[in-house]
Amino acid sequence: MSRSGAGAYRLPKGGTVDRDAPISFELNGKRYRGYAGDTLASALLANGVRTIGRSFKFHRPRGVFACGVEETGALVQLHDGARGIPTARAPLVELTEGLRARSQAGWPSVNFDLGRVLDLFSPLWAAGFYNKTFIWPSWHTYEPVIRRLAGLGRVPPERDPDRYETGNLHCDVLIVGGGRAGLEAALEAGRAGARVVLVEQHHELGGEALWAQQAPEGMPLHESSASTASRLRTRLTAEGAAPQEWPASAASRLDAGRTAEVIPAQAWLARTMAQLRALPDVRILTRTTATGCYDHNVITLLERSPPSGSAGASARERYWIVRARRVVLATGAIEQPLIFANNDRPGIMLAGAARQYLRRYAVAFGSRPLIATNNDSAYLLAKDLREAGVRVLGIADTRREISDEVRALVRALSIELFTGCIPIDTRGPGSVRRVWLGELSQDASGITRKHAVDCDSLAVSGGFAPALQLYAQAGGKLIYDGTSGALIPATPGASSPAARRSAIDIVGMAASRVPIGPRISPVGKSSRKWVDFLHDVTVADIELALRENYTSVEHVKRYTTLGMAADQGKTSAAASLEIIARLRGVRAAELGHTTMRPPFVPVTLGAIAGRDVGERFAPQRLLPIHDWHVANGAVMHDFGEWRRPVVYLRPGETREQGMIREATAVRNAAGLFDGSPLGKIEVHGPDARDFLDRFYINDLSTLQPLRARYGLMLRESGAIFDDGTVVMLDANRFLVTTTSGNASRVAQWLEEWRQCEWPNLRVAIVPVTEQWATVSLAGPRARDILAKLESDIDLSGSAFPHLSMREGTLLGTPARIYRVSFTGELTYEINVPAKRAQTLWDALLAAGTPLGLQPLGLDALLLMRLEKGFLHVGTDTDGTTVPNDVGWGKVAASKRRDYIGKRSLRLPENLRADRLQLVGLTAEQGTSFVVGSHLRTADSTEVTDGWITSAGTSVASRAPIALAMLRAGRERIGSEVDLYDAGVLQGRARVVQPPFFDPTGARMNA
Amino acid sequence: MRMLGQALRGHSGWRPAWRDAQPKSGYDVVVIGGGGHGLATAYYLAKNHGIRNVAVLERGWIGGGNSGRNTQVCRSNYFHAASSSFYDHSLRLYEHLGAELNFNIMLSQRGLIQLAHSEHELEITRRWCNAVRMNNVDCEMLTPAQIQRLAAPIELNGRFPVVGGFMQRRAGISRHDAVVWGYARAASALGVDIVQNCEVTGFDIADGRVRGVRTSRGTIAADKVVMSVAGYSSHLAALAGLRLPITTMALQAMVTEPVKPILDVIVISASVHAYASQSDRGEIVMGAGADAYNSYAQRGGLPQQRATICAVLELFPSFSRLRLMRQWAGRVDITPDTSPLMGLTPIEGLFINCGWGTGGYKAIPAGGDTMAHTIATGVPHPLIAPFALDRFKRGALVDEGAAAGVAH
Amino acid sequence: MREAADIRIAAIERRSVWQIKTWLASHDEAARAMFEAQGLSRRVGETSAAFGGRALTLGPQEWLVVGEALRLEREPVAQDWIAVNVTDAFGMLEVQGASARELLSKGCGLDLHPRVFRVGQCARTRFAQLPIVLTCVGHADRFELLVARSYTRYLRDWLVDAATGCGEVA
Amino acid sequence: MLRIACPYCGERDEVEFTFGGTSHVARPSEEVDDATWAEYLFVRDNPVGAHFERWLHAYGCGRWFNVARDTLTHEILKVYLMGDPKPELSRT
Ligand SMILES: Cc1cc2nc3c(=O)[nH]c(=O)nc-3n(C[C@H](O)[C@H](O)[C@H](O)COP(=O)(O)OP(=O)(O)OC[C@H]3O[C@@H](n4cnc5c(N)ncnc54)[C@H](O)[C@@H]3O)c2cc1C
Ligand SMILES: NC(=O)c1ccc[n+]([C@@H]2O[C@H](COP(=O)([O-])OP(=O)(O)OC[C@H]3O[C@@H](n4cnc5c(N)ncnc54)[C@H](O)[C@@H]3O)[C@@H](O)[C@H]2O)c1
Ligand SMILES: Cc1cc2nc3c(=O)[nH]c(=O)nc-3n(C[C@H](O)[C@H](O)[C@H](O)COP(=O)(O)O)c2cc1C
Ligand SMILES: [Zn+2]
Repeated sequence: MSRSGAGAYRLPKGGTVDRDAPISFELNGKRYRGYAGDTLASALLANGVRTIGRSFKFHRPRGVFACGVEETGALVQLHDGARGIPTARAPLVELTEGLRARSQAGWPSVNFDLGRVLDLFSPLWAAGFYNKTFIWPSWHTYEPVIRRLAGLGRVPPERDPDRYETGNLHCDVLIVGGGRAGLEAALEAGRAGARVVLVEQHHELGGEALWAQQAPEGMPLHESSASTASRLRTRLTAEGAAPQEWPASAASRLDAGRTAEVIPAQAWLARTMAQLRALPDVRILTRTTATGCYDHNVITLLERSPPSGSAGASARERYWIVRARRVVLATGAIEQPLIFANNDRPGIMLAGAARQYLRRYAVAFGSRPLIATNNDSAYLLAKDLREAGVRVLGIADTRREISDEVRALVRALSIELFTGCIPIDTRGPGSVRRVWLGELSQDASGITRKHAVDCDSLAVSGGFAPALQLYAQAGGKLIYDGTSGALIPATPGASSPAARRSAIDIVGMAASRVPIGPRISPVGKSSRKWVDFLHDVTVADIELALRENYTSVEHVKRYTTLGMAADQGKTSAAASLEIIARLRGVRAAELGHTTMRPPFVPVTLGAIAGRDVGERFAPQRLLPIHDWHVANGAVMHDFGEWRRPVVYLRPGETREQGMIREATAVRNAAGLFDGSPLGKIEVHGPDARDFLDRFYINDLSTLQPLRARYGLMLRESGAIFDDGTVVMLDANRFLVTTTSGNASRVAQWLEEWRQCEWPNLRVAIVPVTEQWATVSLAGPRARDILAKLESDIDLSGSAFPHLSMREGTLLGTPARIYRVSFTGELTYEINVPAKRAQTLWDALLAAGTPLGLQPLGLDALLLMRLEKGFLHVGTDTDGTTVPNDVGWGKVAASKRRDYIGKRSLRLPENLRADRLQLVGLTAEQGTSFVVGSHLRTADSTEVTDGWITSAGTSVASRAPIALAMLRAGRERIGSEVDLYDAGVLQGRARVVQPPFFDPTGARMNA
Repeated sequence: MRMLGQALRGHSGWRPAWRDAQPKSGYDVVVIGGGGHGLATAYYLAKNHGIRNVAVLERGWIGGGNSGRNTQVCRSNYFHAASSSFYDHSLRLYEHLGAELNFNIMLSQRGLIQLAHSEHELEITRRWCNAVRMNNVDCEMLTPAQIQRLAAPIELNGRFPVVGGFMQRRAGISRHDAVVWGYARAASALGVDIVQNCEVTGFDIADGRVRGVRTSRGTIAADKVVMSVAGYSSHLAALAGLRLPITTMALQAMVTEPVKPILDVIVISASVHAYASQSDRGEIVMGAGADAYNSYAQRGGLPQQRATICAVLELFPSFSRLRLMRQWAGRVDITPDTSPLMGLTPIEGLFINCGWGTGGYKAIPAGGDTMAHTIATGVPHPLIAPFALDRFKRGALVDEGAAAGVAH
Repeated sequence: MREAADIRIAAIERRSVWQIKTWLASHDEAARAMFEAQGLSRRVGETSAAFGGRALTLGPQEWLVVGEALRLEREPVAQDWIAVNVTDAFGMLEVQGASARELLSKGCGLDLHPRVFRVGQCARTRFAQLPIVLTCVGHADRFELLVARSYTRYLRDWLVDAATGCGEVA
Repeated sequence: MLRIACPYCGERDEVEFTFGGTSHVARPSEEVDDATWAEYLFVRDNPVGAHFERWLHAYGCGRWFNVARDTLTHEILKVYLMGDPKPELSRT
């Protein structure tokens, strides 16, 4: 064994690492060397680093256990600072220059772990421990200490500097798994002309074939299911997923391959890749894991970018959403451990993993290894170790019956074989130093003899569990199979509901069963036999759960947390079923299994969100003259998706001062308000009037051309939905306005009724909110200012009165001008095509500034509408307010014909006299009304009698004013109510009838 | 110290937490549904009313419904007085439940912050907070700076800036499974039969009175039957000839891999549409909306998963590098006003306790207590009178969403 | 993944857009006559030449006509359909280049494979969370995006950002 | 994620659609009693299995249409136009 270069356990030759490209990296501040092509795990193993992390509950030392996503021991915190990654699995971390990793869960350090004392007390920390203890005086007293011990990695403190993306894919066939089975399926489907996407979670294709080479001839490794290729082919063709004919020769290739020519894996891979590349519609994604299988064949993928180190990569990770007509699972199988006392020590590793480290990375996982298995696969490890010059201390096989081929192989290797033997205990300290092997009794329920083997490492193979998580996610039923000791499809093939619904095929190793012998040591302390390594769940925990009647597998899971760690039971589910079944004396197949759910492997949240973070979390809408507002001191706030000016600040002004200045300008001269988000809908057609009349509480049958009617629209429940005006242009054309927030909701509401309820009405609904910019010119000088602009519209009060509308031209462009008012002042609400908004705005300012015109923000606008007591739907009303609550009861009741919501107004609750009603409040100078304060009347027996919905200080009178919803409010006009905020009586208010300003409306009617 | 003794004896002395009973031919009261509500109802029937000849029939395993898959938020800061009174009764029962049941339900009253992202929302939030205060339940407004102190990883200046919020300090989380098991254990000890793998498939009803239930394990007679089957309420009610105003939907939740403590409070945002807390094991538990359509699949879809995660990252951008570990869903029973349906039905002797939708975990103790009272006396407990089935006919909805903008 | 290639994202100005709607059910005889007379396609997702512009069939009763300085008011407006000028309601962006389909597929779930979404096809869809109308207008991977005016800047910024990694952006 | 075949636009992602609840609900006249009106307002079908419901292709053609969908498996059993009668479903 080479003692130089990148690690003492690195073999002098072999593997696919690049020995000419050494890489240095750190674990816990200590420097090590590896090679390009290494993973963090392989490089650490090469350097003989055994203890890498600490276990979750008992803080036991843990090392590399696997060579893939099922890793349970080698979990590290990667990188520092903002680029930190918690709980990285070392076998999946591609080694890069300068990589820094830290052990996790060690507190304060891996080698001296304070949490380790927990292990000494582990009998105390049995499953359900928390439920039985820490009850006095209360859990909260103990919680902070317990919490500190929990968790593995750390969340980086800063914002993530990396970029992520999401993408969409469509294909005829999605193949999950780039092993031999997957590549051959891709070739088949691609040759048939199908659009194919193949994904492989590792950075290299080939799966097991990449490193396993061919099995020695005549040695059947797996009992494979029937002709996967022909099944796949038939299905693809039948469902039209394969548009072209399948070449006749392809029919048997996949199956034939099993026995046909034996060529080296690398050569086979190169040939296959060349063939795949020649196909036009085959897309191959490496470093890409299929993580979720959702309804209707939608599959999610997580793609990792190569760890280039260069900042050029556009995204660290990418989350793909694939819509596939068929899915082929060529996901292989996950090797399972053996269960015996102290089976969790560093130095104990899955045999397949040990073999991968050997063949791919040229790393020996130990120098004096022992092998324990219950199936044929581990013998290949023995062979490879021997060929690499490592002395194998022996192979323990839990089976008694072992095939002649295997026996011949062992003989050829001259390795000692212990048949019918299982490891029963190990000793450290720390990493494994000694293994006791026990000879199993005939029925494997006890041992007849035991002996110790001093070794420095132990490879275990407890069988193979097909990786069918995605199949189960799609609704496929799995059942425990006694022969292979794993979960397999309950109804194999096309007849299963999942296969039918989701069109899933399972091929290759994922579809096969590897027969196994016993895997659980019948002796040894059950509290030291780990089942779920990541969550520290032992056989004793399962025993306890069952004893306490937590017998369903779901209860066992929740009581012990088995299978709930980040690996989601990839190496514990199968064995735990066998253990539960044995303890309960039932067949494991009767137990069912816990639900497998997405994701298959943990997925970075940032990747799932992709670019929909920060400013792109939600779209933003800009006003037609947004830039002008920003350039002119506007304070912009969000109102729904819109960015709108609340006030235009002058230097040194506060928001309040600006608001008062603007409102004063409007009351004295004029203001210019950008109301473009106001909802605008055209309703055309011979039945337009009839149609609209079904939505408003107001009678539209009497509406005259060019007149505007204010109206309220209800939900079918009777609650106020929206308010606005309806204008009749002519018998076939109506214009509807809505509140800004409801513009698209109202349009959609009208469409829903048109399409679903009244399809025979001849109406067309055209939302035009965005077509027209809306600029409100309000104030006593409004007419004078507008008159300065070139127009064909007569602005005189008699020709163009309040609540009417005119179409014409203004500054040479089409304009629709309304006389409606939200401030209580004479107002022209001018609509021009949006691209003309700036021209109009500039012209009005130029004309009006000399007369005192100022831009007007929402703050001042809303204050002035408060003075007028105008209803603001959504502020004064909520989802329970009906017309009578806000003074529209008579109108609503007097309309003869049916309209949406009408019937609900007669439900008893809506007729009660003690409902909340909209009133005004005034108070002494100095009182400040706070929106959201509650009211209590003197004689009240209620918890609350209402609340303030809008409040401010009148510009006109400087007095505090408010609108409120008050129980039986209209009856209480003239009385006083108490105000409460933060649970404290704040003062009193007088109940009044709004408005607070210009009660006759003379100003707006001017 | 029982724990220590048991530890030394290899935990061999622990007894079954509850008896797995064989169903008898008849009971005084049959409770359908072995979720939190059903088990608590049985417990309080036995404990408060001396009615011990009670069976809880569960089609699968107890706690396998929503009670065993929810995000554990317990609070009583409801807008409507009827609601906050009821839920505060529940929270008070929770506060002593661990001791009462001698089972640690891990109630952690770490506080819950409800965020406001605009001035308008802040006003609504204040109205809501004050409504809670008026009802003598704790609740206080917070400034952004206070929020940052309580929840360090929160981003105040995101796309949806945090302009304030309120907090109920007594709100918290507790361990859902423990609540179910604790009630089961205590009820069983008082003589209640807990029958798992027993699905109710029909009712015996004569002259407008319930006489018993038919089950996958035979017919069981009872003059009083209560349905507390959450998402299956419409289905079961139909077997009794009733149509309920309930829609069953898949409500989703998800967890990240466990990390060291980073978030000590529960944070909810209605307009960003997500909430998050950190469990004692370290996972960030995230919840949000339901998939938009009727579903009994007990499985969540993709759009809601993405929406929730985007929302959580909007609130906590530094969680970007955490990883999602598991995503699941429950069948929730949503009423038109998102308030529960509790009490009598038009069929004599048949009671309902459902409509808990997205928020009935916190209600388990009070739901059990008041239903037990209602069943024992035949008169709806005053706290649940507002939640009667006939409120819809009267138009007397108790709609948190409509009034406070946030349901749940 | 494809080699980096040029992507051009540009605003298109001075185009006029008209909305046509009818209340006739598309299977009506009258509707058929109307479609034929005006050159409108009734297949949702198709475009046709009409009113001197390109008519996009968005729904069974709905079209957008895109062209230069269209004046549909001048057309004799039949009884059963109406036309409304919505030129200012939209922003229009053009995405062009070899990576155009790859870029666009980041924003929406449409199948943009050249065999599936061909020249002359259009679709209203959800793109970058927004409702947009996407038209494939040229053989050389040229697409037009119509979006509500207020979202135009958001969409443009979105596209530019999404083009990171798609090659040279113009 | 559901993939719904809009009768006008073809198969699209769930996020393009808005769910509209049970279909074929008749709107009563305003003459009916409170109980009937409340039933119309608040009570909808909620079956385990086939549900006849309406969907809006909000981000597409803007049309409402009907879908028969299995609420347990989410399988879409049938898509049909607004106004079409409730179809017979032949279950396999
Ligand atoms: C993801 C998610 C998050 C949630 N988060 C919260 C939260 O943070 N806070 C909160 O307060 N609430 C939350 N909830 C809601 C809460 O979980 C439920 O309201 C509550 O658990 C309901 O309890 P239950 O006993 O009524 O129903 P369940 O616990 O669902 O119990 C009903 C039982 O009835 C059984 N059953 C059904 N049909 C039959 C039959 N025919 N015969 C026999 N048995 C039958 C079922 O198997 C089930 O076990 C959440 C729910 C979900 C799904
Ligand atoms: N004709 C034959 O003889 C034949 C045919 C098929 C397989 N085999 C043999 O069977 C063995 C197994 O082959 P196989 O291809 O079934 O399995 P494999 O283990 O070789 O390949 C499975 C691949 O799927 C990947 N994978 C698993 N889950 C994934 C996910 N969710 N997302 C992305 N990638 C995922 C794994 O990383 C792995 O590379 C090999 O030895 C192979 O040679 C032989
Ligand atoms: C508060 C909470 C925390 C959870 N934490 C975990 C966890 O750490 N690991 C895990 O696998 N599942 C966790 N789950 C999810 C459960 O495993 C399970 O998915 C959920 O209870 C629904 O049950 P089901 O998936 O068996 O249907 C958690 C669930 C809840 C409610
Ligand atoms: Zn459509």
